[in-house]
Amino acid sequence: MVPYLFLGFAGLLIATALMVVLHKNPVTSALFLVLSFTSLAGIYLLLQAEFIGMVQIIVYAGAIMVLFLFVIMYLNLQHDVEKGAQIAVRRGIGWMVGALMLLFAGLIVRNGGFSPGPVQAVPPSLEGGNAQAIGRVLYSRFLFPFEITSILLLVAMVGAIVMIKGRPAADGAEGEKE
Amino acid sequence: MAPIPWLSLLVFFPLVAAVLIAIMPAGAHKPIRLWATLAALAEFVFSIPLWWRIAPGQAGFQFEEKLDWIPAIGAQYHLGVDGVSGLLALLTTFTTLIAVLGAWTSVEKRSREFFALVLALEAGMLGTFFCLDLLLFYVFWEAMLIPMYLLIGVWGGQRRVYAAVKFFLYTMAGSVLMLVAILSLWFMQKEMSGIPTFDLHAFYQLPISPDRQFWLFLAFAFAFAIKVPMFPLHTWLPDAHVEAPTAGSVILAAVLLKMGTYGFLRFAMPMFPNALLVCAPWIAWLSIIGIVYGALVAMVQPDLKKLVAYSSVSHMGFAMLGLMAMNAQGFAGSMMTMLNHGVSTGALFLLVGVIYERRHTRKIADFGGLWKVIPVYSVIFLVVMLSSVGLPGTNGFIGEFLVLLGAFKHNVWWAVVAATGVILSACYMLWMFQRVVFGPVTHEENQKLTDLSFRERLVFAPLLLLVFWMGVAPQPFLDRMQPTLDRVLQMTNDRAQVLAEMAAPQPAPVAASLVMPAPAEQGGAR
Amino acid sequence: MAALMQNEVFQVALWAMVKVGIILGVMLGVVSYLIYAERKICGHIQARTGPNRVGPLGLLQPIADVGKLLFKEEFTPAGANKIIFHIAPILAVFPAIVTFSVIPMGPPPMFVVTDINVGLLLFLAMSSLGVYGITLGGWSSNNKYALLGGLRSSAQMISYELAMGLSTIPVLLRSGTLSLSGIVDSQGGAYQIGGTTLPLPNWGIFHWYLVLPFFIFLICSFAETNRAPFDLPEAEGELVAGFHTEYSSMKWALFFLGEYMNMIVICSIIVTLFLGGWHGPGPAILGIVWYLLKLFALLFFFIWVRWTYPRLRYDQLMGFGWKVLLPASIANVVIAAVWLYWRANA
Amino acid sequence: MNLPMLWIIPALPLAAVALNLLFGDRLGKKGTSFLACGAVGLAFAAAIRAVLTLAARSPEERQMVETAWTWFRVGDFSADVSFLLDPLSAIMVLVVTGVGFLIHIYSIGYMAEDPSFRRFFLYLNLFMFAMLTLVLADNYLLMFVGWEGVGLCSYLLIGFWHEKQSATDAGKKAFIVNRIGDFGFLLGVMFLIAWTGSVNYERVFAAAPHLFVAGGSIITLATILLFVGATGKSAQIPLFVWLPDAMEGPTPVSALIHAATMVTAGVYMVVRSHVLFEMAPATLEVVAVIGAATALMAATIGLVQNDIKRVLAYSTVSQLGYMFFACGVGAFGAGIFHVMTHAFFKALLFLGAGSVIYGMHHEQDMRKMGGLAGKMPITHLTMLLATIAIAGIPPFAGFWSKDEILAKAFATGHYGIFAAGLLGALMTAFYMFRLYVLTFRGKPRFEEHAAHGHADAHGHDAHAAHGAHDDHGHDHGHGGPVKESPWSMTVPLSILAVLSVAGGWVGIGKPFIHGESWMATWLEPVLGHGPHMKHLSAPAEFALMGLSVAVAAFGIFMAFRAYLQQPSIATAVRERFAGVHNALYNKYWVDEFYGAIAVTPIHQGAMRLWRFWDEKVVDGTVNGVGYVLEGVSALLRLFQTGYVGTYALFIAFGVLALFLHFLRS
Amino acid sequence: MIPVEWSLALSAVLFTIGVVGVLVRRNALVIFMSIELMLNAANLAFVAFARQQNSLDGQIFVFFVMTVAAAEVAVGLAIIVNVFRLRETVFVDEINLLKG
Repeated sequence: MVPYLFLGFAGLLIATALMVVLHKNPVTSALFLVLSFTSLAGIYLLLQAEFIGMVQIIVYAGAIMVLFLFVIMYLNLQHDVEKGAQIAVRRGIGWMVGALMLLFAGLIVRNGGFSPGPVQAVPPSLEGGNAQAIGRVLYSRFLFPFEITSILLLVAMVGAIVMIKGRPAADGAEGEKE
Repeated sequence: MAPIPWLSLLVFFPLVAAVLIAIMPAGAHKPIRLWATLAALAEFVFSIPLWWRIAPGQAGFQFEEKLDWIPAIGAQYHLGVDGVSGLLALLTTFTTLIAVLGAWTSVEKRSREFFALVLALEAGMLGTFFCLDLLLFYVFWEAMLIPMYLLIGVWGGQRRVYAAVKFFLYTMAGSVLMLVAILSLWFMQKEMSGIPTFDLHAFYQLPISPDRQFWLFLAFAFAFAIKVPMFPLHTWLPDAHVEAPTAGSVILAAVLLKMGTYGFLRFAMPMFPNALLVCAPWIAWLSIIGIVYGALVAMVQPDLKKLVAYSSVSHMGFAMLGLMAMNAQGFAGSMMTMLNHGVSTGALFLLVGVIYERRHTRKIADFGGLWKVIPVYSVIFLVVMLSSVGLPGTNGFIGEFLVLLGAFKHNVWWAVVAATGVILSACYMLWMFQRVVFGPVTHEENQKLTDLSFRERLVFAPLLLLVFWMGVAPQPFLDRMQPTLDRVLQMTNDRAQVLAEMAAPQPAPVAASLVMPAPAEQGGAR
Repeated sequence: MAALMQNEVFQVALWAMVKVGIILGVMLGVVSYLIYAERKICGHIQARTGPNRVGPLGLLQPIADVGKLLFKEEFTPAGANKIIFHIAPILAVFPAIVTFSVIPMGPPPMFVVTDINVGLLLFLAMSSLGVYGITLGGWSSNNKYALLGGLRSSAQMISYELAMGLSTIPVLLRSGTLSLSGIVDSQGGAYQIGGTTLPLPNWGIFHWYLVLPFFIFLICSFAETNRAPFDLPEAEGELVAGFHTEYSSMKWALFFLGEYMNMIVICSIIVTLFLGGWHGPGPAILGIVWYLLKLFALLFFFIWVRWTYPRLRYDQLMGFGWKVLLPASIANVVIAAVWLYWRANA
Repeated sequence: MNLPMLWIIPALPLAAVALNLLFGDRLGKKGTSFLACGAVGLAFAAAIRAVLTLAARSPEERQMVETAWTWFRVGDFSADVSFLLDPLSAIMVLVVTGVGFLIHIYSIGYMAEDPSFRRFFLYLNLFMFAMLTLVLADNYLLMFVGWEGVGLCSYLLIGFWHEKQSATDAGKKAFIVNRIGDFGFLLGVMFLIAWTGSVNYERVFAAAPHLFVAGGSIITLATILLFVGATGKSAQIPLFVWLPDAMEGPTPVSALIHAATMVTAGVYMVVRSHVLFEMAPATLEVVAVIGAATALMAATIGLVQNDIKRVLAYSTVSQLGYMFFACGVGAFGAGIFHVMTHAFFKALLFLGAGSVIYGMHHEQDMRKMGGLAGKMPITHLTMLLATIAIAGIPPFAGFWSKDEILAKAFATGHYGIFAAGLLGALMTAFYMFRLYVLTFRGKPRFEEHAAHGHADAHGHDAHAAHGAHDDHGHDHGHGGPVKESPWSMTVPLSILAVLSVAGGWVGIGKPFIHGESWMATWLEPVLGHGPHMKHLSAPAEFALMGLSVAVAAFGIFMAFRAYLQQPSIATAVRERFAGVHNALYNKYWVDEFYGAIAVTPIHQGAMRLWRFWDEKVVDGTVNGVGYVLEGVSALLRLFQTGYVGTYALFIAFGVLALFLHFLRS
Repeated sequence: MIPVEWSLALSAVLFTIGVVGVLVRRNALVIFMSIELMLNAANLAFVAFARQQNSLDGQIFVFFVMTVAAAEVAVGLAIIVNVFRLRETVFVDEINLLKG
């Protein structure tokens, strides 16, 4: 059953992802993206990465995409206008590059051109759940990167706030309005 | 081993002071300059023990400090001091103090940043002199550029940005080559011993084949030659000097230029002795051209600072020539010339700064008859000028004489041509002095010039003291530098011999010629 | 057919289907009577009787309402994004139903639809998806009140989600699992301090370091369900009806359904996390009763609060969420962690 | 026995300099002059004491060395600050301190009204210090300190009235020309160091015979270089040009520095190095020829100059030439003897000239003088004595020394040089008496009161025309009558007059007394006998003396005739030989020649170096690199469209390339 | 167990779609979304390998990637909003502020 589920999720994933790229309306794109993220979460579950799957939904679907939607609504974007020769050329190049890339990647995957290192003999202990196992690793071996990431988030937060607030002296009135 | 990391304190104290000054309130000009002066004074006082504590008889490095810095590549935080770097460090702290004191009234805008940068520069310079690890050296070497770049670029004159960028790019161009050479050395060392290290001691032992040396030497020499600056690479100097604020000029002339010669002495020469043998005549002739050329061009400068800048080219040519002579007198002379040039040219720039501050012009033609208006200034100017000319009894003579003597012993023609620089220096200096100080007062504005203030006299007093001290009794200085210089000479010669033998089974003839030719004509061969 | 019945996978699927069907049916019923209860309680709080015409005590009122809504005209505003306008109400209901799949309503396996080891995360994930329905509904209506309502709700829900998520962490620390069943299990038995047993159930709420999270969670629940005093997305005084201004008929009913379902879900979660889940005196089979009792008590509390407190201003709402609840919950996490660590190693 | 304390001799003037520098502004004129003269007087006393101590020793031990400290020591080379007193330096030190002392006293009067009185004495004392260091040094390097030191003081004193362009020009010229000489000197010293390893006289001289081949190229080169130094300092061809210009300085300075002491430093150095020079006969020939040529040339120029100080200056150059050719023919003792006598009479001449100028209120042109004998009797008398002395009339000082030189030249077979010397003596006698006659005899060619108004009105003209005019801004005595100078000036004149008369008697030698002269005996420990020196027979000596006296007398007669009795002769001669006169009057255009071959080309070349090489070639290359980079970046900039899409495309291409790479490997 | 190649192939497809999205679209927001797609493709590969390798490291990396993505989105959207305020457009071919 798992492979079927995988195939199902994969199909959904690809379809929604394509829609993200193809759809002219950014809001719809965003919604399809949410859907594709959710499908991806499903695949994660199938790959026994429950924690990651849930976090995928919480972070991507619940936070990031809401932010996207928020911005799209804030900017009040409608259908994208995509016409003209330039766009056509660009589209041609884009799809060609995509096709080539897919071809190459496919070849690499087929040739087994990847070597991720030795397989660990003992699967990680899942007693107490996937989340606990990840927690153990995260707070021991990866503690330092973890802390760094938290600082990164703080910085990003401050940066985003500062950028959105604008220059206080230049357009204080505008800041007031928002 | 002293438990107190004295050298690190010396290096980082100014940096801390710089940071503290940088966070003082911006408008507080007076407290800022006072604290900056106190910091520079404290640093100088801290550094004075270098004079006593470097055992004069000891040649090697002292007060070494060693900490792992980047263990993965074997880079260390390794400081040490010997006679040569000790004296130059003293010169640095002294000059910084003088420069800070001299800049009290001349820097009006952004004085906080200015003094902070000067102190940061001091830290960089001291680090460069003290470090014994090539990567660390490179870091300090580059770090030093930034404050200087800003000093020129922010507080400079009309074309300050051009000058600052020129200065920066010129120096960068050389030091990048040096970095490549350092890395190359590192790889060689790793290949040879398996231990990755940037340690200078290790590189001193590293056997390098002569043809390889040649390119490495060129890379190092290029970096240092730009800094010295040697003849065809000198054009950044006049621009940088002319545009820099007085304190910047003083430090630039007094210390930064010494980095080049110091680099030759400490790094390029002992590490690549065989290449040195091949290149020494070329470098020597370039230095000689620099001596004469600098003097000639200085003669026709209409701008006081430019004149002094070109005279620097000439003087530093002497320092390089002394090094290339490869004998005790040449080395000592070169080192003395470095110190003298620091004192005399520093003082000259300060003197130019004094009248620039009052008149806001540096054109020689705008002055004249200053003696009548500001006699004390003129007398000091006279003394400093004479020391720059190399009058016996002042400091300038000892250095020039020893260099010429060393050069003479190596190759008579070097000395003959270089000695014409002595004549020319008198020409340009006296002519300039005549036009500025003598004659009737030709410009109305000059009538109202005020003579040196108490602070300014305080600045010049120690400089004059040094001028005479080093001229009349230079032996204490020589005693401190000579063991180190002898060691470098010895090491260079030994290494040259060993490496040449390694390259070729039969003793190479070049190695023999490095040993100073004794008077070949003893007993009258000619 | 028999072979199919033998298939383990099929069995699991079948059982799940059955459970889902039951839950869906029960939920719809509960929701309609919850609405009835709301109106009734509201009436009594406001010293009136509430619905009392349809059926005895007005008990058939919900059925009548449904009938009315079914036959009302579908209205789609001009310039609305039609697809999204249609999808939005569905999105509002869907997360609540999904969450129900992990709530242990009684002793397993009968009263637990499924027990996954990241159940709590699933709840959080779904509640974060709950934003979409409201936001999109507001946006696609092509109405500025609706849009403002949608934006408000998305900002509000995201803000309060943080505090809510953080306030569950002490619970996790205590139970050591993300599985909701596991959490409930950890609250069974009697309350013990040291060696002595107290005459108290071992519910989360009775542990001192879970008191503050409980209240934070409770407050966040109001915000998450857009109920008073945090009902700014649909504040009728300012935004007509907020995000569902343009909705009518069954689509409107779906929003309504979603809101009340959410309420039930979140109350269930509170019960599960803090109030001992289905644990209570008597045999295990009575668990479902205890669970429902606790749930209804909480629902009553929700309604009670709604009709008691006035609405906050938006800046007060945000300030309270970010400046009070969030720091408080973080502080509590630290305190609880230190306390638990100290106790475990003492 | 107490140590002689040689170092105190130069230290005293130096101390005076320091005190003057520190407290001079509080001392006032009286205090300053007392300090300055006192220091020099004490130095003179100390010198006498030291010399007496030296004289008390037996001739072989007449050498005192005192090392103050080690100046510097590098490798195998070291130089000490140490002093040497031997008979040679004893003469010099006595002359320097003695004449110096007199001139200091003279200056009190002469400079009395100058606003920079204090500075003058400061420089003068500094000069005394440097000169004494030069004389007393016991090695070449310390000598070089004094050598350059006196050059510096000369520079400062020539340019003493620094607001006058010509004065500072002259000072600069003096310093730079001297530097050219120093260049030679320094290289010569280096030769000595490189071969003997030392600068100490004793050690160099002791080692020289072993290390050099007599007459070899090295020793010849070294001595020639040393001699180049001497030509610079002592104003010989080709570096004599600075000395006449040096007359821009105050007259006491001309007397002290440019007549009595400093300019003789070259002679002293050559004599001091006689061991080396004797090993290089070729050099000696050069020295002799240059000396003789200078003597002649300067004398010819001196014939036609009108400025009283210039005449004296050329006479000095000429007399220095005598000293050098004395050395060149090997008569080092005679050279030093002439240094001494010349110091007396030339100092006297300059001081007398100064007195005249002072009395004439800063008029230096002899054509505007005349008939001063009665107005300035003491000056007149002393000047007359000095003029006779320089002309070489026995028994005055100049006769003995000059005659000895000529005799030695003749004796060693340098007949050409002897002839030149004789001709020079003739001209010396002529132009000196021309000076005397024009100044003191005949009718006054000035109007006592109107002259000064005239001088005032045309002060600037004169200034511009002559360039050598003692016009230094202070206006003492303008418009007053011509009168005798104050005692502070006449007393030194008188003392020097006595010396000019009697100073030469110490050198009375062979034909008159038995054995060597006192002078020769005294110098013997230093100079030795000079084994190659042939002595003439007494009759030959007397004949030569007669010849030179006759020549001198003829010159004197001519002068009186042409300038006192029949002035038309002078005019006629001048018109008859206008070309020659012109050449002489313009000093053979040597200055112009140097300007054309050295000064201008160097200056213009330097300008070209700067403007073309430095700014165009070197900086052009540097900036060129910048421009090339700019061009390349302008090309590369096309890739930076600013559109994110383009960048993304590039990245995608990069990824494709990476993929290809993976596929291939 | 799902073969790792399946996941990788899926990841490749997803990534390619992201690339195409970046190259083809001119709406900065959609481009941003496409970037998210690519990040997720990478995440998928990580998780797949983690599963294959019996290791949790891959999942940890995914965790970090998500954090970075969150930070990136916050800042990136802020930038887009600012640019929109300035230029009234979110179309990348109308914005060339980066041109030197």
